[in-house]
This record gives sequence, structure tokens and C-alpha cells, in this order.
Amino acid sequence: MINGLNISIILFLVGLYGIITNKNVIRIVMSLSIIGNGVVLFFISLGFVEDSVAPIIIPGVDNIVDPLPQALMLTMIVINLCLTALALTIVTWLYHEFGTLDIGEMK
Amino acid sequence: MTSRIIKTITRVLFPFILMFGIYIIIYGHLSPGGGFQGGVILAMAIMLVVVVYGHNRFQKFVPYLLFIEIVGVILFILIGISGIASGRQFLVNLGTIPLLNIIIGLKVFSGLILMYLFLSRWELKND
Amino acid sequence: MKGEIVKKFVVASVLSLLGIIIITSTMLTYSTNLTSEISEYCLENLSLTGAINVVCAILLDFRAYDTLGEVLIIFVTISGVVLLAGRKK
Amino acid sequence: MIDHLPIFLLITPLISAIFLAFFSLFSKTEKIQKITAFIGLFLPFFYLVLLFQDLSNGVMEYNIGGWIKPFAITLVVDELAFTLAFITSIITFLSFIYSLKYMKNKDGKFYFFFLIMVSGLYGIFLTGDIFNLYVFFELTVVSSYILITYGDKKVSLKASFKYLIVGSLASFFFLLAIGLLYIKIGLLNIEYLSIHIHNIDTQTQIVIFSLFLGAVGIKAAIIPFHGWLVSAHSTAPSPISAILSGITVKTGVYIFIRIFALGFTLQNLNEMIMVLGAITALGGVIGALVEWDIKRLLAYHTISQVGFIIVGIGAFSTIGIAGGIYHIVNHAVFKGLLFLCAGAIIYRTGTKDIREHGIGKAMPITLITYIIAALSISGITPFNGAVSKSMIESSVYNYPLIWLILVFASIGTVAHFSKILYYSFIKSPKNFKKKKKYQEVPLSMQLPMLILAFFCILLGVLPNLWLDNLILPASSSIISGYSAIQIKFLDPLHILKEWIIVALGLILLKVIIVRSKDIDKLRKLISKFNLNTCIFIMVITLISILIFLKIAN
Repeated sequence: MINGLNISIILFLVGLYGIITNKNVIRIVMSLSIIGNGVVLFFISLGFVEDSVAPIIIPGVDNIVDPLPQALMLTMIVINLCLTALALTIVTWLYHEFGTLDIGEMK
Repeated sequence: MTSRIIKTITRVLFPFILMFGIYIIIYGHLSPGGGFQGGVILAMAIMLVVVVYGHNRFQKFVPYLLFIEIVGVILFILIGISGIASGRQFLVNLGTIPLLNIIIGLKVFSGLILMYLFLSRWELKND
Repeated sequence: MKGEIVKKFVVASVLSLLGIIIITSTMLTYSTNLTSEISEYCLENLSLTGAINVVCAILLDFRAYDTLGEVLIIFVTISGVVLLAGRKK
Repeated sequence: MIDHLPIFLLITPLISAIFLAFFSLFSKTEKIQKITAFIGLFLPFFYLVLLFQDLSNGVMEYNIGGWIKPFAITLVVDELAFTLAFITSIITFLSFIYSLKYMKNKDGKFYFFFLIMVSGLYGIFLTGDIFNLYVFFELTVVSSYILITYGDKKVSLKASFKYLIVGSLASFFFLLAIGLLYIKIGLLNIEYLSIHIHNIDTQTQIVIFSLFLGAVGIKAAIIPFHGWLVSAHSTAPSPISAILSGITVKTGVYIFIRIFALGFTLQNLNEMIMVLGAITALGGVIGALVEWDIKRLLAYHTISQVGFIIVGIGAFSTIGIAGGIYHIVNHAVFKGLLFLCAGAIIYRTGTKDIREHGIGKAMPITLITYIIAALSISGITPFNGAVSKSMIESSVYNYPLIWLILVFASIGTVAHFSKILYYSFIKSPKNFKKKKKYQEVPLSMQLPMLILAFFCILLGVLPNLWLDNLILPASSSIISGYSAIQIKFLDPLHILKEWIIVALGLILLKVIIVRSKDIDKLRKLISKFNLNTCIFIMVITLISILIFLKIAN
């Protein structure tokens, strides 16, 4: 039962664990991107078709992987990148304003 | 970060990464790849140089990069409206896939470099 | 320090419970053949787009509207980063 | 001729945003930027009026890219999408005019993000494709993170960070649910999803629905998922929090309606949603009990009003859903007005704490508009809140417990808004010697407030104008039974009930004032919740929803 779909759900939960237990702000941003990668893995393994190749339609190829989740995931990866970039800019300002990176002490 | 070995290696590697990135963008719709991946590879080529030679020297390129961003979005919407001008719905493809690839490639390229330049402003002034 | 470990153990067990519920109730497996109708439609009309790489064809032709939204997201994030990081300290 | 109205509606704010960015690169003068922003926000009115005529002959579809329906991304303009797009254009245009004076010292880039957020909102309400819904929702949410940081310095950064983490968590839940739907049905068009959804096995349907509920719960701030909303909406600048509370929370409710209309074949789903809505309504009011900061109080009341809407939709009867949708419209109007009044008070007095206000008669326009908004939020007869609240309450008659919770919530609402009225306007401020003479806010801030107040009255006095041609067809498209309901307007039973609620509210106010000491103790307890415990509570609620649905089916 170890297939990409279940592993990505576990990856999702690992990221969730990271967000809940961590105090350091940068660690929270990192576990957020772990969750993002978990969801990307989930979508990619959604489209996987056993013993088939990448969706480039060359005359000799007939069994290809489902291309749609891969196209959706290109959009998704870029959005995760933008979220992480924005979060890190806000983290730099948080450190500058509050002096600490610990979310509990930011009063 | 400024030892001679690293500088010579970047001078050697830089053109190859650049060419590989451009190849991925232009041949995106024929071989595995596309606008996004090619743009990232291009950005990595420039990033290599910016990291090794210090980011302060490259801060003056920021207005040009912002200009690329805005022109990229304007071109994308113009292509969309060209679909309407041709009488059919918005974003109808009139053989414009390579052009869109190049636009997205340039956007992701300038976006990543801008992100690095602005986030690196907060570095402690050690080098 | 002891309270910290207990708290982490509780969180870990709650999350693994959530994982077990989702994994057991969906029982997902890899598909053996291409079932999604959208991909079949895209493969049929691929010749209209002129691209061989189906992922690129979907991204830039069949679902170009998604890519428009996503190009906007890059644009907004970059100007957001430029604005926030550019503010005087 | 294919009419391209839906696309023009979405593109105009975009093009003006891009021109604004172009101008801000070269010329530093603010004038051009404000004019382009004005054009970008004013044109959508014409498109919407034209759309309204086309809407009369059936739902409009627009396939992007020229592909056929279930495989291309289609823009669907039905009554529900039209009402929300119309309300968005009104509220965003008015708070743009309001922000001309209010954001005087901030730099020009503010309007760029403002316009992108507006085009994101139009994008959400128009798409008929579920992944596209995610992309445009992310566009709106990203631009609202940046807009929040325009608020007061330190606190808004922390609120924006918290909102970013919780918001992207909601998007990841949403994506997981889309993935599960795609693996079972292989389609992404919402209309075709609702056709094929019944042949998914119930176990997966349970997981899909609870993941969607988790995502929408965070976006629409249903009670266990509401942690982020209060700090985000209270620290944002007032015109932005007017839009956040008025429209962006409504996108969560809109997505909830679209998903709920997919037609999940699960038993007693409606009861669970109604209970969640009732808890949210009461929880928002209890949360507001301890607040002295005017904007945090309004943010808590946004949560409780969303609870009313969720109950209305959970009732899944024509009157319930019509009441819910009509309350979305009303809430956007009077909550936007309340935030603009709060902004006017803060603009003059500088402090957010209502105990230091004591404005008295110095600001007549703000006083009048505030009273109109307060009366309509607590649902007094001639104003718009009464119509939709009575519809929601009458849709829950056969669930007495939920009806009782809703009544308690409206009592709390009356108490809190008379508390603001009493402290901000009537009572002199705490330290008496600081009694400054406040003069009225400039005209460009008064105008939006007066227009919104006029809408409050118009929606309340003439409900049938909106109900018959917009709200009822919208609710009929969700449930097949279209029974034209006659709003029993001005019937004595409702008025009597309202005045009882007002009386009880004033008594509750007396109790709050007398016992304000131990309320501060309660405040300490509530303020202990930080980001980690909020998300932990969300996970626990998600598990309990999953287990409840598993037992019930």
C-alpha cells in the first residue's frame, strides 16, 4: 500500500506537525513549503499510469502519463514559491520590528 | 565567497547554464520543459554570478528587471485580447505557444532575481 | 522540558489518527489506464495547438486562463516583495 | 457575435493596475495613478448593467480559448455570481473613494494591490472551473496579505503573517479535495462535477466534504477556524478591512455554497452545518464581549454574521438559502459601512479604544450613518438586516435549539452595538481633561458612508425589488423547488420579537458595564491563543467532523 498518494498525505501531516509544534517563525515557513510539496506529490501521483512514459507525443509512444495534474502542478509550484517568498519578506520585517524570531514572544 | 577558484568556475559555468536555460524556454513545447523551468534555470545562471561577485553591484539593475515584469504581463494580456480581436473567445491560441513560453520565461527569470536582490539587502555587511 | 515532549506526543498522535482516517477511507491506488476525459480531449485536439509536449499545450492553450492568473500572482508577489523589502528600515 | 462582457469585467481592473504600475515606475505624481485606479473601478459598473440585461435570458456561459464546455475553463454568470459581483463593485468603488483621503500619507503602490484584489474577486465569482477558483482565490489572498501590512506598523505584520500561514493551509486542504475529486471523476468543471458526484463511494465523499469544509471553514472563519480573522481585519487600514470583511470573507461563503450545491449524497449533512453556523454566530458574539478595540469588535461580529449565513444555507430550504444569500448582500453593505464609520472615528481621534472616544455631537454624519448601520445589523424592521435575519430565523423554526442560539446571538449583537454607541458617542472619554473638539471627516469620506447608509435603507424597505429578480432565482438554481415566498413585511410578530431582543440587549449591556472587571479576566484567557493552538484546534475539529460523518453514514 506504499504508493505516492499515501506518502504525500503523510508528507502533508508532517508539515502540519511542523507548523503546530514549532515556535521559530522560519521553521513554520519551512513546514509550510513541506505541506506544499506534499500536495504537489499528491497531484503528480494522481496522474501516474503504470509503466507509461512522459506525455511527449512522439510517433512511437502510446501509453503516456495523465498530463493534466502535471500542468496544474506547475501553477501550484510557482504559487508555493510566491507564498514562501512573501512569508520570508514578512519574517525579515518581523525580526526587524520585534527583535525575536519566536512567535510566542512577539507582543 | 570570493576565492579565486569559485570566481574562475563561475566564469566557466555561466555561459553553459545560460545556453541550457534558453534552450529549455525556446524548445519548451517540443521537448520536456517550458517557460517556467527555463526561466528558473536562467535565473540560476545570473544568481551564480550575483552571489559570487556580491549583490551590491547588481542593485542598479532593479528598474530594468521591474520593466521586464510589467512588459511581460502587458504582452500576455495583449495575446489574450488578440484572441478576442480574431473574433473568437479570449486567449484563443493563434500559434502563440512559443511566444507565451518566452514571456513566462522572462517573467520568472526577472522575478527570481528581484526576489534575491531584495532579500539579500538584509544581509549583514560582512563581505 | 517534560511538558514539551508530552505536548509533542499528543500532537503527533492526533495527526497520525487523522492520517489513518484519510488513508483508510480513500484507499487510493495508481490508475492502470488513462481515465480522465480532459486528457483524452486534449490528446485528440493536440494537433490544433501545434505543440508536442502535452503539458505545455495544456498550460498555455487549453487552460491558458490559469496561467494568466498565475502570471498575475508572480507579478503581485514580486511587487509586494519589492515594496516590503524596499521600505526604509 | 460572442459578447465578451465577463472577460471585460475581469480585465478592466487588471489593465488599470498594470498601467498604474507602469506610471509609478516613471512619474512619481500620485494624480495619474488615482485617475487610472478610478477608471479601473468605475467601468465595471457599465459591464454589470449590460450583463444584467443578458442575464434575463438565462445563465451566460463563456468558454475561454474556444474549446467546448466541460473541457475548457468556462466563465459562468448566474444570478448568485451576478449579485456578488455587483455588491463587490459597489463596496470596492466606495471604499476606493474613502481611501483617497484616508491613505493620504501612504505611497501610491496601495492602489495597485487594491485593483489586483478587485480583479481577483471578479475572477472568483465568475469562474466555473474548480482549479481556477483556487488560482484566483490565491491571487485575492496574496494581494490582501500585502494590503494588510499597510496598517499600523508592528501589529499588522504579525497579523499578515498569521493570515498567510492559515490562508495557505486552507488552500492546501482545498487542493487535496480537488485532487480526490479529480481522481474519481476526471473533470474539473463545477457543473459537470455536480452531475457525476453521486457515483463516488460515500467514504471518499466524506473525506472530500470534510476537506472542503476545513478549507472553507478557514476562509469564511467558521468558529473553530476563525483565529486569524480578528487580528487580520482589525489591523488592516479601514477601507481595506471594509473590503476584507464585506467581500473577501464572502468568497469563502460563496465557495461553500458552490460546494454545498455539488450535491453530496450524505445523511444529516444539513444538521451538522446548521450546528456549525449556530456555534459561529454565538461564538462571534461571545468573543466580542471582551473587546474594547472598535475594529476587533466589528471583526468578531463579521464572524457571527457569517454564522447566520451558514445556518441559512444549511437549512437547505428555498427561504433559508434565499435568506442566506440576501444576508450576504446586506452584511456586505452594513459591515462595510460600520468599518468606514470606525475608520472615520479613528481618523479623527487617533485611538481605537472606544473608551477614549467620547465624540458626542461633534461628528453628525458619522453618528447618523453609524446609527443606521447599527440598527440594520441588529435587524430592526425598516432596515435591511431585519429582512434577511427574519428569513433565516423562519427557515430554522423546526429546530428550536438552533433558533434559540440565533436569538441569543442577535441579543448580543444589540448589546455590543449599543455599547459602541454609548462609549464612542454619548459618554465623555475616560480622562475628562483630554476632551478635544473633533470636527467632521472630509467630504470624500462622508460620501461613501452616506451612499452605503442609503443602500441599507433601500435594501430594507424594498426587499422585493432585489428578491424577485436576483436572489430567488439564485436560490432556485441551488435547490430545484422554486416556491415564490412572500416576505411577510411589517407583520407585528416580527416587530414584537425585534423589540424584545433590543430590550434584552440593553439589559445585557448594563450587565457588561457593571461587571467590566471580570470581563477583563476573561479577556486574558482568550488572548492566550496563539498560532499553534489555533491550528491544533482546527485539526481536532476536522477529525471530529470526519468521525461524525462516518458514524452518521
